[in-house]
Amino acid sequence: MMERISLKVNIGGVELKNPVMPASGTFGVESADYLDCRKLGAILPKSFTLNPQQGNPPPRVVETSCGMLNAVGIQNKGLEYFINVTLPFFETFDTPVIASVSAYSEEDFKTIIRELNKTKTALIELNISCPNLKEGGKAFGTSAEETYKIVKAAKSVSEIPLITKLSPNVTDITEIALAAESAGSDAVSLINTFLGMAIDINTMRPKLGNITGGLSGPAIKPLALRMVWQVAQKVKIPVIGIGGIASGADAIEFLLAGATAVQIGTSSFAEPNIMERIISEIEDYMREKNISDIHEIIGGLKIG
Amino acid sequence: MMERISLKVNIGGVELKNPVMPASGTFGVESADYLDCRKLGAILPKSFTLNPQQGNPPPRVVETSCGMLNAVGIQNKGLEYFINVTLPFFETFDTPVIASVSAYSEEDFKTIIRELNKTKTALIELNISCPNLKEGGKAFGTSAEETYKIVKAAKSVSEIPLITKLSPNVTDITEIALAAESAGSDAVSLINTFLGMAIDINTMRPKLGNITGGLSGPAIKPLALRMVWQVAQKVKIPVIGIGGIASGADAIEFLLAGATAVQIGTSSFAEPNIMERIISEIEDYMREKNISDIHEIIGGLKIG
Amino acid sequence: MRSGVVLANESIGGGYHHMIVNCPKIAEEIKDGQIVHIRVKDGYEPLLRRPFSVYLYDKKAGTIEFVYAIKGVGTEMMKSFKPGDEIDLLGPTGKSYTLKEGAKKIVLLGRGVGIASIISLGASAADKGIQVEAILSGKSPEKVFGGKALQSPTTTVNEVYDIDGTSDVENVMKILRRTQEEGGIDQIFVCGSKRLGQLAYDFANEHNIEGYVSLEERMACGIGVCHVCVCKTTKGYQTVCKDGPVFPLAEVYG
Amino acid sequence: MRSGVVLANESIGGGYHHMIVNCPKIAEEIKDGQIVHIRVKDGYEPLLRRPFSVYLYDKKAGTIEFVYAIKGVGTEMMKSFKPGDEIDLLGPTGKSYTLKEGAKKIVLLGRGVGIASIISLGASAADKGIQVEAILSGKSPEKVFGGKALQSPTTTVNEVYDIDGTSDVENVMKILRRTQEEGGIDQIFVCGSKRLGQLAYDFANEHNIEGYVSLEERMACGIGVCHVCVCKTTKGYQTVCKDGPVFPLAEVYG
Ligand SMILES: Cc1cc2nc3c(=O)[nH]c(=O)nc-3n(C[C@H](O)[C@H](O)[C@H](O)COP(=O)(O)OP(=O)(O)OC[C@H]3O[C@@H](n4cnc5c(N)ncnc54)[C@H](O)[C@@H]3O)c2cc1C
Ligand SMILES: Cc1cc2nc3c(=O)[nH]c(=O)nc-3n(C[C@H](O)[C@H](O)[C@H](O)COP(=O)(O)OP(=O)(O)OC[C@H]3O[C@@H](n4cnc5c(N)ncnc54)[C@H](O)[C@@H]3O)c2cc1C
Ligand SMILES: Cc1cc2nc3c(=O)[nH]c(=O)nc-3n(C[C@H](O)[C@H](O)[C@H](O)COP(=O)(O)O)c2cc1C
Ligand SMILES: Cc1cc2nc3c(=O)[nH]c(=O)nc-3n(C[C@H](O)[C@H](O)[C@H](O)COP(=O)(O)O)c2cc1C
Ligand code: FES
Ligand code: FES
Repeated sequence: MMERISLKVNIGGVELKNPVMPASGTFGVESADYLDCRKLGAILPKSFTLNPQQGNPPPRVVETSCGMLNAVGIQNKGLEYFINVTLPFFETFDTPVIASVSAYSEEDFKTIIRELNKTKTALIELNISCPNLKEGGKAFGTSAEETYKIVKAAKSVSEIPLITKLSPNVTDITEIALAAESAGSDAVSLINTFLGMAIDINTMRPKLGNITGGLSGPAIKPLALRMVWQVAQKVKIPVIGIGGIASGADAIEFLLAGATAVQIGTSSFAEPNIMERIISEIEDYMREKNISDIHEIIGGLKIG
Repeated sequence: MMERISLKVNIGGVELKNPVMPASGTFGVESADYLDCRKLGAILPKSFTLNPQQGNPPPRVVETSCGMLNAVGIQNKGLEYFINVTLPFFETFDTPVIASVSAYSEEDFKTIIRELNKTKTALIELNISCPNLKEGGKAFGTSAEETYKIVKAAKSVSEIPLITKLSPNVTDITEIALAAESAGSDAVSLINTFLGMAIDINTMRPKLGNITGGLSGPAIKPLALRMVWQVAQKVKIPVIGIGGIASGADAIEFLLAGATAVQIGTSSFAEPNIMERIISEIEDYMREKNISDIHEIIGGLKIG
Repeated sequence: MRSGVVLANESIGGGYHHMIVNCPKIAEEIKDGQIVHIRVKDGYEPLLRRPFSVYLYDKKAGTIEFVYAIKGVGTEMMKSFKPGDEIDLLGPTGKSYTLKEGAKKIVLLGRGVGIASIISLGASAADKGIQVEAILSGKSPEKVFGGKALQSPTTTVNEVYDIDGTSDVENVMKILRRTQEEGGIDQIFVCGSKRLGQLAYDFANEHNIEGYVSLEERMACGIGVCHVCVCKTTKGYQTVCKDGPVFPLAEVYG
Repeated sequence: MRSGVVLANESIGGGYHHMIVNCPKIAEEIKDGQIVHIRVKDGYEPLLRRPFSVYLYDKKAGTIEFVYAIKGVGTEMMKSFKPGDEIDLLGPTGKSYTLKEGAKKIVLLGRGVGIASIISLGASAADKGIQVEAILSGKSPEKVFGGKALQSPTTTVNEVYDIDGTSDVENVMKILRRTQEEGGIDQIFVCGSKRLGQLAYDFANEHNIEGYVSLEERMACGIGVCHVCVCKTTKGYQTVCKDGPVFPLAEVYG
C-alpha cells in the first residue's frame, strides 16, 4: 500500500539510516554480541578521556524507583585504546561511529579531537555534562559561558562535526543549548543524568561510593522530554533526545517534541537488543499512521 | 527497655510532635476523613492566592513511570475562604496549621501575610516555586535575587515564622536556599515539583492541558534527597524535605540527609493515611536502633 | 481505605470483565452513581488508583459489583484478580444520582462501559415502582451489558448499536420522543458519551426535564483535595471525584 | 537474551529456593562459576536484572539450576515463578573456574548462598576423577546446601556451622591443613565470604597453591559495558560480570 518508509536523518552532515543510537556509557564492544550493530542509526561507545582513568570507588550503582543512580566516573582506557581497539572494532559495521569525549580542560579536548581528526570517526559528542566528576565535565556543562568557551575551542580544531551533550542540572537548559549552538556545535544531545543520591538507613551511609550519582531510566523521561521540547524550539541545529526511552512510543514522543534522533541508555541493561525493537516499533507507528518520512514526525507536536 | 522516644522537632519556634506533614496541594479538609489529623506533625492545606483562581485547563494529570505530572495551576478559593473555612476547620485539631501562600507580586504576598497575622496560623510556607504558573511563582523561585527580594518583603510584614519552598528546577539550589535564609526565612522546604512533559503519540498533542506540568512521586526521590543534603550542609535554618517519600525508610533517608521534617505528597493519593504509617515506621526504626530522640537521626549521615 | 475480597472476576465478552467484591462497608454506604477507587497493585507501577462506577450492589449480602473495560496497565492487572484475593478500595466517593421525590418515569442513557454507572440506579428506580426506559448503546451487541440486571415489569430496555445504525442520534431521539409521548419523563440520566450527553441535554431542555450526566476524568486523590480531575462547568472547574461524577446536565452542557 | 522455561521452583529451607530451568542454549554454553542474569519482571520495577550463579547444569537435558536466597523485591518475585512460566535470561556471562591440567586434589570453600557458585565445579572435578575436599559453611545446618549434589567416591564434604563453632577460622584452617597433609592441594576455590577468602588466600599463599575467588557486586548491564560492578583488584577496578566473577585470589587479596 505505502511506498517504502524512510527513517533517515542527518546530524551535522552525517546521514544516519535511522534515528536510534546508544547513549554513552551503556554500550560497548560486548554489546555487539547482543544486537546487530548494522541496524543502528549510529554507534556510540562509552566516553573516554585523554588518559586511562579508574573511575569512582564502588558501589557505583543503586536501583531506584523506575530508575538507577550510577557513579562510574568514566572509568575508561583512554584515547589511545579508543583509537586502536574500540574504533577499529566498530568500523567493521556499516554504521557511523560517534566518539564521546570527556576532558578536564580545553587543552585536553583539543588534543583528543586532533587525534580523532586522523580517524574515521563520524561525529564527536562532547560530554561536558557528566555529574560524576568533581571537576571538568560538570563545571563546563552547567554554565552557558563555560559551554561556549569549550565548544568554541573544540570547534576551532575539529574537522569532525560536533555534538554537545547537555546537563539537565541547570535552571534554563535552552541557554546552554544556545551557547553551544553559537559556539559552532553542529548538534546538541540531551540530557545527561540528573544528580541524585540514596542513603542506606541501616548503615546511615550513602549507597554510592561517590556519595552522589546520576539518575537515569524511565523515572526521568518526563523531565528529559520537556527539556528536549524547550531546546528544540530555540536552536536551529539538530537535537538528539536522551532520557528514559524504553519503547518506540517513548522515542516517538521525543521526535514529536523536536528531536532529530534519540539515544537509548539504561533500558538496554534489561534488554540489550532493545534498540532493534525500538526501531521496528517506530516503523510500525509510521505504517499505521501512513507516515512515509520520519521528518513528518520530528517536531510534529501539535499545540493549541 | 527504652525510655519513651521523642519525635518532636522545632520549625521556626513552632514545636511539632513529629516531623511528618502533608505537602501542599495533596491534602485538604476531605483528608480528615481518611486519617487522624491529631497524629500529624503539622497540617498544610493547598496553596491559596489572594483571590480565587480557576487553575489550568484539563487534563491536569498524567501518570508516568513511578511518578505523575500535574498541572493544576493552584485552583483555589482564595485567602478569604482559607481564613473563614479552611483554617477554622483545621484549628479543631491539636496540630499546628501551616498556610501555603502563592502570589504574583511582593504586594500580594504582603497583603496575604498581613491578613494571616490576625489568625492562629502557626507557620507560613511561601510557595515561590510552583512550575505551573506562567508568571510569579516560577520566576521568584528560580533566581536567588528574586527569592531574596520576595522573602525579605514577606518577612518585613510577617509576625508568623516563614518557610520558603524551593524549586528544584535550578542549577544550584543551595544558592537559592542561602538567599532565602539571609532574607530572614525561618526554614526552607524542598522540593516543589520538577517541570516535565508527556505527549500522546496518537493525537500528537501534549497530554496536559497546560503542555508542561510538575513531576512528583517516587521517581524524583533521589534528586530531592540530593538537594536536601546539599542545602542542609549550607544553611543553618531547618530544612523540610519533600519529594517522593512513600515510607518510613524514605522519610529517614531525608532526615539523615539533614531534614528536620518531611512532607508527604503524591504517595497520599494511593494511600490517604500513609502519613500515619510513616510516623509509626519511623518509631519502629528508632526503637530497633535504640534511638530515643529523633535529633540523633537528623543530619546523621555518615560519610567517609 | 477498605479491604474487599474478590468473589468473582470474569470476562463477559466485548472486552469487559465483571467483578463481584465482598466489602460490607462500601455496600452499606454506596449510593447509585458513586465511584470506588481500586488500587490495582502495591508499589508505584502504577502509582495511582483507578476509579470505577459501582455497577450493582447488594447491601444485605455486603457485595458490590463492577464492570470494567480492559484499557491499559491497571485494568490488565485487574484481570488477574482471583476469587479470594484481598483488594484495597477507596470510597465510595462523589455525588450520586438522586431520584426526584414522586418521580414516575425516568430515562437512562448509557453507552459502552458508561452503562456501568446507571444500572444500579435503574434497579433502585424499579424497586420503587418507577418506570424506567433504558437506552443502552454500544458499537455492537457484545459491547452492551446490564440489560438483564434491569429486568423488571416496569422497565423497558432498548439496546441500540452502531453496526445496525440503531444508535444514531435520530433513532435515540425517536425513543426519547416516544417515551415522552407515552407519559412525561421526570428525569434523564446519562453516562458514557458526549454525544448522548448533548442529545439528552437538548431533549431535556426542550421538554423541561431534570437531567444528570456522569462524567469521567483522570484522577489522582479521588477524594477532592488535589483538583486534577476537573471538568469545565457553568460554575467553573469542578472536581469529578467529589463535586461529580454526577452533574446536572445544564452545568455541563449549558 | 534467552528464554527459559521453569521446571521447578521450590523452597529448600533456610530462606533458599531451588529453581530448575530448561534452557538448552545456556546449558550448552555454561561453564562452572559463570553467571546468568534473570529478568524478574517486565517493566521498570525493578528495572535491572538479577545475577545468579548457575548452581548445577545438565548439558544433555538442557537444564540449568539455581539456588537463591530471598533478599528483596526481585527474589521475592522469583518465588512466584511457577513450572511452565517462561523467563528471560541473559548469559552465561563472566569468567569461569578452571581446573588446572593434571590437578589431583582441589578444595572448595563456600559459605551461605555463595555455595551455589562452587557446586557444579565440584561435580565437574569429581567427574574427572579429581579429589574434592569441600567445606560448606553457614550459620546453621539449614543455611548449608549442595552436599548431596557433591556426593562422589572421591569427594569429602565438610559442613561447618556458626552455631556449633565449627565454622571458625581455626577449624576451617585445621581442615585445610589436614587436606594438605593428606596429599597436596592443587587448587582452592572460594565463594561467599570475605573472611573465608582471606583465609584461603593466606593458606594458598603459604603453600603456594593456585586459588580463585568468586565475587559479588551489584550489576546493571551484566555484559561488561557499564562498569558499575567493579571490584578493587591489584590490576585496578575490574568488572565482576565480565572480568569476574572468578578472580585469582592474589588479585583480590594480594
Ligand atoms: C468517575 C469514573 C467512573 C468510571 N467508571 C468505570 C467503569 O465503571 N468501568 C470501566 O471500565 N471504567 C470506568 N472508568 C474508567 C477507568 O477508570 C479507566 O478505564 C481506567 O482507569 C484505566 O486504567 P488503565 O490502567 O487500564 O489504563 P491506562 O493505562 O491508565 O490508560 C489506558 C488508556 O486509556 C486512557 N484513559 C484511561 N483512563 C481514562 C480516563 N478516565 N479518561 C480518559 N482517558 C483515560 C489513557 O489515556 C490511555 O490512553 C471510570 C472513570 C471515571 C473517572
Ligand atoms: C556474581 C553474582 C552471583 C550471585 N549468585 C547468587 C546465587 O547464586 N544465589 C543468590 O541467592 N544470590 C546470588 N547473588 C546475589 C543476588 O544477585 C542478589 O541477592 C539479588 O540480586 C537480590 O535481588 P533482590 O531484588 O531480591 O534484592 P534487592 O531488593 O535488590 O536488595 C535487597 C538487599 O540486598 C542487598 N543486595 C542485593 N544484591 C546485592 C549484591 N549483589 N551485593 C550486595 N548487596 C546486595 C541490597 O542492597 C538490599 O539491602 C549473586 C550476585 C552476584 C553479583
Ligand atoms: C552506567 C551509566 C554510565 C554512563 N556513562 C556516561 C558517559 O560515560 N558519558 C556520557 O556522556 N553519559 C553517560 N551516561 C549517561 C547516558 O548516556 C544518558 O545520558 C543517561 O543515562 C540518560 O539516558 P537513559 O535514561 O536512557 O539512560 C551514563 C549512564 C549510565 C546509566
Ligand atoms: C496534584 C499536586 C498539586 C500540588 N499543588 C501544590 C501547591 O499548591 N503548592 C505547592 O507548594 N506545592 C504543590 N505541589 C507540590 C507538592 O507539595 C510537593 O512539593 C511535590 O509534589 C513533591 O512531593 P511528592 O513527591 O511527595 O508529591 C503539588 C503536587 C501535586 C502532585
Ligand atoms: S482526583 Fe483529586 S480532586 Fe479529584
Ligand atoms: S554490570 Fe555492567 S559492567 Fe558489569
